[in-house]
Amino acid sequence: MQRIGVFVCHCGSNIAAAVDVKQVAETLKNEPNVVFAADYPYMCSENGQQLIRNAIKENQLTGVVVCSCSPRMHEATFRKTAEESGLNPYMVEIANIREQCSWIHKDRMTATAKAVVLGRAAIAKVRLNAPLTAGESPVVKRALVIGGGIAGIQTALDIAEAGYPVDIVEKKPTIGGKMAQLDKTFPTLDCAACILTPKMVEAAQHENITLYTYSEIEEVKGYVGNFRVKIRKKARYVHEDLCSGCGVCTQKCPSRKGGNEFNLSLDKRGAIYIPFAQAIPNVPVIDTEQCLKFKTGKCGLCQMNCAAKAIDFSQQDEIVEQEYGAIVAATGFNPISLDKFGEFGYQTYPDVVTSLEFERILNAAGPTKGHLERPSDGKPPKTLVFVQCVGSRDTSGRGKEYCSKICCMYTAKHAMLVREKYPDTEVYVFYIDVRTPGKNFDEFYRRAVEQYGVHYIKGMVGKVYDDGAGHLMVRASDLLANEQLTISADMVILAAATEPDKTARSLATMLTASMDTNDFFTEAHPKLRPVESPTAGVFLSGFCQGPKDIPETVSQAGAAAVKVIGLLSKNKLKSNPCVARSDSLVCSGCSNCEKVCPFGAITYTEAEVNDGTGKEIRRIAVVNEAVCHGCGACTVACPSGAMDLKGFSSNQIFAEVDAICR
Amino acid sequence: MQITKTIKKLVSEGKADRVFGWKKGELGFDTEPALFTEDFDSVVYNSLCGANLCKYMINETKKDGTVLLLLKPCDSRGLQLLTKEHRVRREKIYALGVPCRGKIDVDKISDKGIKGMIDIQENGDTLTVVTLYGEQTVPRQDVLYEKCLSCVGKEHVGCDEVLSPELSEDTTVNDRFAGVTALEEKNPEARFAFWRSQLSKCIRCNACRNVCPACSCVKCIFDNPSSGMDSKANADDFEENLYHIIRSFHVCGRCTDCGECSRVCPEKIPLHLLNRKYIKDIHKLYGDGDEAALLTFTKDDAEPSVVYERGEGHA
Amino acid sequence: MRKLSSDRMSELFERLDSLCPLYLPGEKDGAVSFVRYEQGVDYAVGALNTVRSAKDFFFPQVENIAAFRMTGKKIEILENQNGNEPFVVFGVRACDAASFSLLDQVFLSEPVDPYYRDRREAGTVITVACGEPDTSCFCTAFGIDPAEPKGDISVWLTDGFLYWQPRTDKGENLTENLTDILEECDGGEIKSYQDTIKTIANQLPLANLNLSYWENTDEKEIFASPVWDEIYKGCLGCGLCTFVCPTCQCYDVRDFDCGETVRKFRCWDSCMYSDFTRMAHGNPRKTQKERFRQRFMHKLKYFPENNGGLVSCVGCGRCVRSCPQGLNIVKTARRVSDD
Amino acid sequence: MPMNENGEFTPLIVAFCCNWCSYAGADLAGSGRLAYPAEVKIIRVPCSCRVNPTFILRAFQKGADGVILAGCHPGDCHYSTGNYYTRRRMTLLFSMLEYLGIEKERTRVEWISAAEGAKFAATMNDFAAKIHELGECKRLEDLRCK
Amino acid sequence: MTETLIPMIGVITDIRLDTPDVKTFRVVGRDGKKCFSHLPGQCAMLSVPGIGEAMFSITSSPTNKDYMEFSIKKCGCLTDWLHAMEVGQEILIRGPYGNHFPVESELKQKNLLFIAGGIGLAPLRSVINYCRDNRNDYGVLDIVYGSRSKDDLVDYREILEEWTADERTRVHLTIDRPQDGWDGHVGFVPDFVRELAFDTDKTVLLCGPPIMIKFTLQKLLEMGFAKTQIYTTMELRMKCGVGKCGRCNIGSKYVCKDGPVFRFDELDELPDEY
Repeated sequence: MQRIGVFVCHCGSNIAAAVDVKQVAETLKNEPNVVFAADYPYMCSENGQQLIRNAIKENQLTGVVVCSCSPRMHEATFRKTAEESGLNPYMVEIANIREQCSWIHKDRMTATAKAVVLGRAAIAKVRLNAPLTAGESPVVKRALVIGGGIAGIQTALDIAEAGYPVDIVEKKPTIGGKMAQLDKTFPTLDCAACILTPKMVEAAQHENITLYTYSEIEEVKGYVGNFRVKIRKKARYVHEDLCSGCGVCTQKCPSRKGGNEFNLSLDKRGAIYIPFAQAIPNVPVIDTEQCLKFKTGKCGLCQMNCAAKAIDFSQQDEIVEQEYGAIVAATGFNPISLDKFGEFGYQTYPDVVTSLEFERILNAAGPTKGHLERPSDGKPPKTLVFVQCVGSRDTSGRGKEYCSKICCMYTAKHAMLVREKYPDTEVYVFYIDVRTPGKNFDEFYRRAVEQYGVHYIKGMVGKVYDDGAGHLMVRASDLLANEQLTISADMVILAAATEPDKTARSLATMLTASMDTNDFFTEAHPKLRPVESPTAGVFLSGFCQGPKDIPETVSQAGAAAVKVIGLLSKNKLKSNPCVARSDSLVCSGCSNCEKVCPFGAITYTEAEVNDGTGKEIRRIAVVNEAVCHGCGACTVACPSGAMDLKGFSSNQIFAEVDAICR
Repeated sequence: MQITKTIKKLVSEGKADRVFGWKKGELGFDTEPALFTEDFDSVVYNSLCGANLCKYMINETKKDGTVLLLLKPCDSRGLQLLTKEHRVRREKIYALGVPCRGKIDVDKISDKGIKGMIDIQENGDTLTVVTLYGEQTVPRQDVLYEKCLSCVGKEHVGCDEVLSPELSEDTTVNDRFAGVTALEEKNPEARFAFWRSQLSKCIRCNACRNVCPACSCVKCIFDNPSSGMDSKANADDFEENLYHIIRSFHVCGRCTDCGECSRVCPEKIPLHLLNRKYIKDIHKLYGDGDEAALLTFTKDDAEPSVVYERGEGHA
Repeated sequence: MRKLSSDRMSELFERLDSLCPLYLPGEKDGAVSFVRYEQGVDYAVGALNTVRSAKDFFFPQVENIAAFRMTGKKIEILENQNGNEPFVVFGVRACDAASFSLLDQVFLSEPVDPYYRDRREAGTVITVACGEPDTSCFCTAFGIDPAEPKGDISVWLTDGFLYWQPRTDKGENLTENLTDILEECDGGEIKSYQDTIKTIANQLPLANLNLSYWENTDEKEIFASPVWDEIYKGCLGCGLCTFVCPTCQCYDVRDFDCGETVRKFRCWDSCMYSDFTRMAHGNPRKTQKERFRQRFMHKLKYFPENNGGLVSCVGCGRCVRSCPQGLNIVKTARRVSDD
Repeated sequence: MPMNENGEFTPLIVAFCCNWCSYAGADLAGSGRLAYPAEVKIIRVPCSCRVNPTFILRAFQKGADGVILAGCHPGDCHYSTGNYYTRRRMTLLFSMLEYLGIEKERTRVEWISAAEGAKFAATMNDFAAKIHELGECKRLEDLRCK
Repeated sequence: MTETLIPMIGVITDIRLDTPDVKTFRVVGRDGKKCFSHLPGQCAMLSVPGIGEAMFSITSSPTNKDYMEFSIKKCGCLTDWLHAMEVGQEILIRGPYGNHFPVESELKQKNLLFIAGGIGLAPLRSVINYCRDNRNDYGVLDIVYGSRSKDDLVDYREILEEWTADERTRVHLTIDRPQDGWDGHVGFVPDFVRELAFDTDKTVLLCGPPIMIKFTLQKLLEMGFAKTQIYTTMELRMKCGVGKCGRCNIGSKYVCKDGPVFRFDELDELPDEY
């Protein structure tokens, strides 16, 4: 049986003007279990709090009800007050008689009567309150960044700089990601490699950063502060620690059939290769699909020529287990496959390329050494047609409904670069809208139009075809002129829509992080918590959360790093004690609660229970209190009522309802 | 009998060591669920085997060994649900689907004024009812259970083996949702009167709950004094409403529409009309995917105001 | 004995209802139950038995016992006004009428249950002989004669006439008020009607239920019978059989918080329910087997032991008809005794 | 029927408000002194998805005349997905209540953000007006509580 | 006897903390008098509206004409509530229920051996004090009482100050495990009973947790006691208290009416379902 104290605040005249506070205190004093009731001008003042503290001690109160302003205002204050007198802070309930009573009801009788009812509801609730203690769990002071593109690198660097060890896991043989494949960056036109490679080197050399390249996440267990991750280091067949990066092996390799991924297969590479000159680590990898040694058992030229004895055909995948306090997803993006967009002839005509391919064509380290040559015959193109929104903003179901965000700007960049280097070309850009909301973006676009004379045509390309004489013809509509156009083009460059990397989906499952229908990671709150996933301890960096350009990616990467640093700086995590709790005697183990939990806080275990009819092994739900946020979705999904929410238990809410409806 | 042969074969092959099926009852026309460890010749399967056996598996699979379970098409969906919700150990069951051409509701025969019934013989589409006063014939279709007349389908799901599926017959004559639609078309006062009249007959015997394959909770909230919801008796009309509203809500998205609730009700309350209302709404609002409707969502689901905006007497 | 032409039955009902509230079997939404008589309510003459038994009149499913108000440390008892206004039930069958004497054994033995007693005193029972006992009937196994039902007044409904025989003072008193419409007769007319009933009753498949094993075997021995391990298997653990049974009388006493007051009420309970005997630290009847056994041991063994051999069953056949899984007392009694 | 001193029907309305949006919206209505009837009594829940249909039925049992749930706008849930479940649960439940003949205007779900103090007050005013129109709730009451 | 199911109001006039989880409550009617008279071993139903109702042994002796006492262990909703009560609180009480120890017949002039474990002393205390108050009607009283620890011995003060004062009463205390400040016997009750090697001329009254009863009975039988010499009292899910609600039966016997006091030979005839 509780001993409850009721404290009615005047809030100066804020409450007292509309509510007869003395009467409220007196009426509530007659409620069962109430042993003390008082009113005071400012309950939140030091004197008011002292009044509460004294009353708790003198009356051995086990529960406190404060009738005052909104709990959103002073619940924390009064909980602390109670704690100072040795009462569990969760034995305090607030009756909101200011915002929800005195401020909105003018009639004194009405407001007083309502204040009494609200007080009664709070008393009814506190009668069923139980002391709650916030759980604590230690924090492993190490972070994992999944993805080694600019987002991952930046996040890792920022975390490492703050003094915490951080591991980057990259599935490709090198870090660098998409940005490494870019030629110039908009709107400044500085060289991507020039600004990225120093960061790559920095990441590689940082004492707090460990790189796991050519590696994938195998398994994620645990929860915020205590993730246990298995990383699969795929066999490179080259020992990283022995390899000097001389590159002799790559030259000696007789196989030359492998498409060079870095150049999007616009040229070929050996079976043993370093993705690109500035790759980090600068260690080759063997493509077993192409390698003669693997295919036929004969060859081994590379091994013979390796002075460092780094090549090992018998190397196996290796599983590394590591514990982390926080995980950052930075899995990036890819252009979509254009299989469904036959009208652009991408599959048919070699001179129809994607923007990313074009990026490589323009790049000095690319397949054409930076000379603008068309893939079919290596001749310099004279007429170039850029098509925007290929698959973006597409509601037909073939592409993506969202805007890929970066295409308008890189197309302007490409057009501008072409026109600057090759003034004798004609460049057309077909667009639905040109979107330039960014610093110096619209200026950049206008330069393309005004200074470089790029022909921007509002309209969509209907078909790219061969006129029979070996000329690519582009049929399009000009919506502004309201006419059909046919342009004979030497090259067509398609701004393919972007999509999250395919591996993100399985990763999200492992992380129990939610994804939207486009497979972008969902943020914990779209406005207020954009770099956190709803799963505690999992953070989002870069394109995997939504389309972003480089500066946005870098700023989000930094933001994610700050969140990680904030988490890792704690020695222990205090969890919200108002979390779900499963009654093992009642739980049927049906898994319904697990299915609605947005945080993956519920797992199942086979446990021995005895509900009075004998011992039995049952499958029962277990709530991980460190992961549960206390939303209560599970409590309604549970038909047996085994799942309840501490601090907002069903019986407490019933009691409130009963008190209000009395 | 084909079933007996199959059972004996499966048991001899070690697929199962006991059988859950039906056996003949005390009268010529009743059957009862039973466990057989031997004497498989006394396993009975005929048109009088209306009971759904899948829920017995909750207790049965706690024991050692494998049970051979006879399942009608509608029962197989119940077993699927129990499996999905981890309420049975599926690996301890050999699920043998048996054909179904609808089951006979003995009460419907009585309702025809036939008294002193002592046996029922089935000849194709005609039943011969043997009574103290002589024999009478009844068209089989006339006396099928309500649940069989609006059957979801005769396809077994998730069985290890289905015996002679070609012997199953579609018995559906009514649109499954016709009863729901008819009620929806009434005005709220008429609906209220209908349900108040029906539900006030309830004696809270809990047969509907205890037979329901979706009501498989270890402890029902209505029986749990600490749930704050326990209500054992029909102490008030409200309790009836509460019990049936909440029970239907708890099986919402999980109900397999096997019709057992209505079959077992001694007061003949059409409880399936509650469950089917949810099923109909789910189909209409969320499509008829197999995932439980309350355990998932889409971002553009209908707002609760669709109910509010619906006109009176909507269909 | 008196009689009345069948076409004047509604007149009789009108008269009875004008004397005090009359209840009789009527159909409601496809199920027959005792309903309050009013104009437009048809007597379900063809229905053999109501879904629920007539015990509800004396031992209702729920009844308020008292209410309490708590203020501070004080408790106030608000006595419950349990109405014991006179009422008449028409159409009770011989089996249900016999069940009352079994219930009397429980509720009218010391200490007397005042709620039951009051209702018993207030109610006048008019029984109706069963013209056509049906397959599920086996009242004759308990010495009950469906052709000669007990009660305050017995009624026979033959072709064309209603025959009326008061049996108790209460019955006589009621008949006094009806002499103007009930004409005197000698009762010889019903003899052949009764003979037909007896002939049918003797042919019924369950009527030959033999309980000698139960009478002559020690309770521990029956209790330990291995048959129990098998026959409960189909039992759902619902309370259907207990709630429709005219002789089941287990109850629970509970509180309901109405806000201002707390109401204490009594409601039916079922020994088939898993929580019937649950205590804080365990349950002596752990599985459905024990609960199932308890129900039949009680009816067929414990009750007779405590009540001079009276079996707590009247053969109404409700459990035979309504058990969803086809279990019932006849089946159990026979299988345990290997009959 | 509960009446005020003027003989007007004073209904009882229970409002379940999620802590993060609607309860804050109610606070904002308060600071803006936007009046709504005192018969609306708010119960704070962490998320609208905490509201069990049994709470709603309990309120009606104990004599409430209307029950309203208020939560974050879909997509804005503090717990990201809670109100999506609320939406499905309540849509189906309300449809069932209507099917049982309970006046559908007695139950409502509204999405009210922390910034929508005015919407909170307007919603409560509108809901209360509707309940005034409907009068006392007879169909889901428990006679023992009257 | 109060009317079936309708309780009367009792007032708590004294609360004594016996052990960390056992309190003894003194109850009188509103008029300050004892609510009803009873016999040793009988029970009463105590309840609090909205909280619950349960059967408790009346621990005070019928010879006490002023009030009744109940020693109650905290173990659930109702008992939690009762433990939080203060003096002056009203509760509901009805009774007395059940049979009683045959103090006026079989037990008369006998040497009695009381064996209790933990809260099991509560029902026996009524008999012990009854015998002490009618001292000439009974022979030697041996009381074997054991508990988990010294602090868990109910009525410890009364035992020390009053019971031991009588020379024809011998108290044998034991606790389960050694403890500072305890120089008495250490060990479990069944073994202690065996060690004490009582003559079999005594009539035994045995009460305690089921496991203790089981083993003590075994030892007693080994020592040569007959089942007809041993009484116990049972507690079993009682609700109505008058043998009508149907849940407390063991075979054909109702614990609330035909019990709670049983002789072991009587229990032997009943099905083993308790």
